[in-house]
Amino acid sequence: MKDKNELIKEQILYQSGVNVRKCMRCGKCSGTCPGYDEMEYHPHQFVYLVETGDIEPLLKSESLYKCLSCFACVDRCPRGVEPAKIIEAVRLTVIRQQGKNKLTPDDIPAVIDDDIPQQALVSAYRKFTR
Amino acid sequence: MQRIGVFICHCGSNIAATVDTSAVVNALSAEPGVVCAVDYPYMCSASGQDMIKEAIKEKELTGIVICSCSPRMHEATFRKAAAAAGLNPYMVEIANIREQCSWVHKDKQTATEKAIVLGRAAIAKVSLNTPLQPGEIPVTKRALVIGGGIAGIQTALDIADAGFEVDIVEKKPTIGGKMAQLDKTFPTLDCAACILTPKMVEASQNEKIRIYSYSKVEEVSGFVGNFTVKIRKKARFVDENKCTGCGLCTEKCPVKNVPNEFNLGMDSRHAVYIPFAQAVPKVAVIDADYCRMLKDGKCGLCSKICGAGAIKYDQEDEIIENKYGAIVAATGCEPIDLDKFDEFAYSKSKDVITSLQFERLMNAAGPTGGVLLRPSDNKHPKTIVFVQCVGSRCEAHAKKGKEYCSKICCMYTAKHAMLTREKYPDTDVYVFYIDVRTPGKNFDEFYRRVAEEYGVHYIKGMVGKICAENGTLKVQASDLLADKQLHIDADLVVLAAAIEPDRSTRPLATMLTASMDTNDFFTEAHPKLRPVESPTAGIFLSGCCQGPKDIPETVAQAGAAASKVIGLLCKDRLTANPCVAHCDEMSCNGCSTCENVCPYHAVTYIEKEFRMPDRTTKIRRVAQVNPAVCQGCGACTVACPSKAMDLYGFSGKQIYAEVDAICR
Amino acid sequence: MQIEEKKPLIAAFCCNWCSYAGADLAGNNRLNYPDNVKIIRVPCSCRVDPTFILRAFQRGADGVLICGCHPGDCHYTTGNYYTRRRMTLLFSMLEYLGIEKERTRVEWVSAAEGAKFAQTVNEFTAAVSALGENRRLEDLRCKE
Amino acid sequence: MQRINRSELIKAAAKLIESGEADRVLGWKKGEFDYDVTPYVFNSIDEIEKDFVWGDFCGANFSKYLIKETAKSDKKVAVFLKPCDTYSFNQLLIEHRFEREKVCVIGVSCSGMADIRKIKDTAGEGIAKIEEQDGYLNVFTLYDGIVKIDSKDALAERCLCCTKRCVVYDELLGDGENKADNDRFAKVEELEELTEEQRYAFWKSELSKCIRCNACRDVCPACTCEKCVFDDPRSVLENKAAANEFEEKLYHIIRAFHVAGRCTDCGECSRVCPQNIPLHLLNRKFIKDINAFYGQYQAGEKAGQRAPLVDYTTEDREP
Repeated sequence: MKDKNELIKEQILYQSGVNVRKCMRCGKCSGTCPGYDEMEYHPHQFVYLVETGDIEPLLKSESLYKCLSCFACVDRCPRGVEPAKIIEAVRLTVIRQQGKNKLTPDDIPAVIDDDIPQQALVSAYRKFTR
Repeated sequence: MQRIGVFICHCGSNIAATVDTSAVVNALSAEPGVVCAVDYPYMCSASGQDMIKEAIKEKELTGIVICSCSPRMHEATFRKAAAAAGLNPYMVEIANIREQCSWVHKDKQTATEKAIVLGRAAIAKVSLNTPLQPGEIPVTKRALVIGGGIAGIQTALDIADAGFEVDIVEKKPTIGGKMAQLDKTFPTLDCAACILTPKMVEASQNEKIRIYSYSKVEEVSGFVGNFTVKIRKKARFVDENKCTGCGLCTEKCPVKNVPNEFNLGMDSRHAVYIPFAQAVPKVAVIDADYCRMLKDGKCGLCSKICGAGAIKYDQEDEIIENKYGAIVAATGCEPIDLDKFDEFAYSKSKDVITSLQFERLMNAAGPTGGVLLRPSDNKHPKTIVFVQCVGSRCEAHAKKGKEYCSKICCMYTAKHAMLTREKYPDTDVYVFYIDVRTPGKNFDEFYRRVAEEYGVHYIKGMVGKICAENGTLKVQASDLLADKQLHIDADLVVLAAAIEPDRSTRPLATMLTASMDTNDFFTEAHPKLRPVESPTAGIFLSGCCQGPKDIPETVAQAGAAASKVIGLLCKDRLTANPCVAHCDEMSCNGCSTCENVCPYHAVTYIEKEFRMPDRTTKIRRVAQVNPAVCQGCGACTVACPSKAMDLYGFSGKQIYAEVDAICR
Repeated sequence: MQIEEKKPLIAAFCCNWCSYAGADLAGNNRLNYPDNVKIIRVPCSCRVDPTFILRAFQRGADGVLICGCHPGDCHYTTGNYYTRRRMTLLFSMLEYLGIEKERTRVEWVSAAEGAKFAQTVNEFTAAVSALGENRRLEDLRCKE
Repeated sequence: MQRINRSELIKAAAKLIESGEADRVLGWKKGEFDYDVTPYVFNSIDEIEKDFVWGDFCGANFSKYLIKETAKSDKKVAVFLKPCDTYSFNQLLIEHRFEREKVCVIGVSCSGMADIRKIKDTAGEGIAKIEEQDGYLNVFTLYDGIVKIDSKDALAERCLCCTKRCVVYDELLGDGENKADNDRFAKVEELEELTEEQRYAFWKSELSKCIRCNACRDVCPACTCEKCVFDDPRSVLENKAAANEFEEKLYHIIRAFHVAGRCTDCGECSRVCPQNIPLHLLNRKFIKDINAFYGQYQAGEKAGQRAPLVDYTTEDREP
């Protein structure tokens, strides 16, 4: 039997499609991250902790919601690891565990106002509907 | 009809204890074609060999089979013995009844049965053997070195030292290569020019060495020992024999704004120029893209002031054809293009430079006369950030850099950091690294000194982003050990760009028919045991064209390549392994399948006229194997659909005969 | 007719540089393996023509083993890469025709792997023995 | 019913002859029966107008004939190639079997060829005449009168899954593309699903029908060896007639292996086999394996491409 942590790891890897073992621990993702100072866990730590399977602290961390999904780390990672996708998958795991707050297309008109950037909508839709 | 002798060795008790040798004698003497079968305690001993020699003469044997130890052990011994008795040495076959029979089986009866079968297989094979004569190829005693950097110069010097003539082809107007652009060399910090330029002069003055500068290889044909090479000597519009290198023309030329490639575009030169003070040959060259006389026919100033009358506006490219016995590729490397690394602002700010540019900035003959001034405003940089692994160690799919480690960056960055702190102790120097790799003699000691004694900040982490703002470079980076994101206001950023093979390497490899890896480095014949030879016979590798290397390693490899070349050139003739492929022209389709699988490019195609059975003639495309180049792997024999290709020593018929004997 | 169980006959093609040397090393180390395996030396595994294999089966071999240098270590740099493709396709075809795939095998054995050679032969012999005699590819005229 | 008319083909050929570009045309000639069409070299426009045929029985692939035909004269020869034929043509060019400059290729769009065996299965023997009409074949038989067959039901196996297009031509008649959506590997997969014993039994019964007439080899555009190993006394493999099961197997395995990676899946082998052995299933097995193991590969698709068996990657799968 796999323990819960391993199942979560597997799910995160599956959802993100990321191979965390490709990481060579250069830290360029965290070097590039514009939201770094807001985060308790940083992009490279997400990758590392998912690799080691130490996912519990990530699930509890606020950092999940601080990631801007700007994909700068994805763009610059020399090893093609795509840390943002890992963060997104971890976030999704939490959201799934909470159960309810999935977004449906019907919900969108209600939340739209002129100040919401298009990108945020697209990104929210991506985050909440998988 | 073959007359075959079979000789069964006891190898003391090594064979005889498990194999009933007299039973083997009895069984094998009944085989067709066998005229004598004997056993003896030690066939490889002098008396054993004498026995074989006598039997060959007395019984007029046409082939012999030795049932003994592995052919890897004594095949050569028995071939020599056969040759001494007047039998072609390739009429010898060995049945391995020791390593592959008596030593691995315990039951005497079954081991004896197997020994008999192995003997039969060898007899079946030897019956189909044909006498083979090793071919001989004359060797042209001159070598060609392509590339005149430190690798090429050292190789040429070593070859010349052994008394052989050697030509260097260099595409630039001067030899010297990348090393000429360096300031100091790690880990001893001697100045690059001080150790390189004497070698350049030595090369130019050596009677055995001919330098073709501003030239390139245009065409290569032939094979080991017998290459014919066409060299294009580009027009430099200056008579090399007349020019004294006084440099007057380079001062008077009115076209002054040509980016100076030697200083990586950080200053400018004239349209007529000598690349640098110690250039070899020290001869001016006119840049046809900028010269007013060559472009518009107006000016002619250099011609007027040249006292030697060396300027020749009507000079044309010259094609020179030479013959060589060996070719050394020493085409070197260059830093990669940093276009794809926008995050480091390389194309946006003049103050983000490559390490090679930094070498020039530190060099007394460089654009700033050796004073470290940043390119944008010629001010002293107070904070310098070095970024390692720019474009090295990238994942293939990221398509941004190279997968390999460029090997030299850790050390030259440590050197740069040390030199900076030594000359300008008031500068803050940061080095961002992923790993520091220092596996060379005195390398780690050097690096530790830089970190410990020179107070260079080594930070494990990577720079994520650089923005140029009001003359400062905002560097954003991670410090993995402190778990912090750093924001540094730097004055100068130096990128340790990955190195890649020179762009001329791929077309050259095609001409040489030498194989390359996916990164366009030349492949060596064996990664461990033949590191300076290309799989293509007669082609040798020196320096960074085979993989990233520092100077000591390059020089060592250059010497190794030279010794291989000398080993080849000191022979008057090459003896070729006669067990090579050959083509039956009548069945050859000319389909090029064999050419495609041959790792040595030993197969070429010719158009040949054939007389057909109906008395007409027909021109057909047929394969020809060059026995000097073929190594006898047999890949072509299987690839050939019509089985026109066959292998001497391991012919299809021989192997069928062995299979039949074993499965009988 | 012999009543006792017949040992399977196995023809092994070994490349001169790695696998033949590996087999020699098995001998040097006195590693036992069944005597029904007979080795044919070829310069490179890429010299092994599919017809050699079929011929062996025709003449009554029960299994055919091909040994070469490990991919990347070929003495001729690329020979075994071609072998790998050829044999992959040939074996797949034989299986498609209903020939048991356990009768054919390619194994990469280096000159240092005497033990691997012996082990390969042991395993292969056991696998072929389990199948019994080769009938599907045999030319019955070759048998008494 | 072919979507291109005979007259268009004749026009294209006539143009080449009139302009002197080519001095002869390799095409299909009327045979004894409607379904019995023969390859023929036409030397004049008159000849073409008289005897040239184009219809549902023009299955013959002319690529292979070009090897000998181009050698006969320095003048160009014009040839009609259907989409599937162009692949063989390219493959032969890759293998340097003739010079491209000596051929004018007229690419002909094809709507699929009829399989006379399928027609005979329905209409029986004694076929006197076959006429095409509105998507149907009217088969005039000696014993059963006129039998009407839907053209689709008569389509040859190879045409049912043809997705080929004219990959090489100097002039193209029609769009030169076919887009059938049947899976050509369905039968191969079906066989793969069977047990070893069943597969063995299948091939034993099929291959034992072989009479070693060599028709499959002689028609195969990939089998163009100057001297075939099965005819070459030096090759050890030489045998004229298979004496037993093994030799039938050997012949067909080796033949399939020799053309592996070069076979364009033109299906001529099965078309000409007098014993109706589904020989294309051997070739398709290799093609399927090559696609699965080494990436999608269509022999003859591009000039200059390297066949999978003379290529490798360091990461190839193990046997």
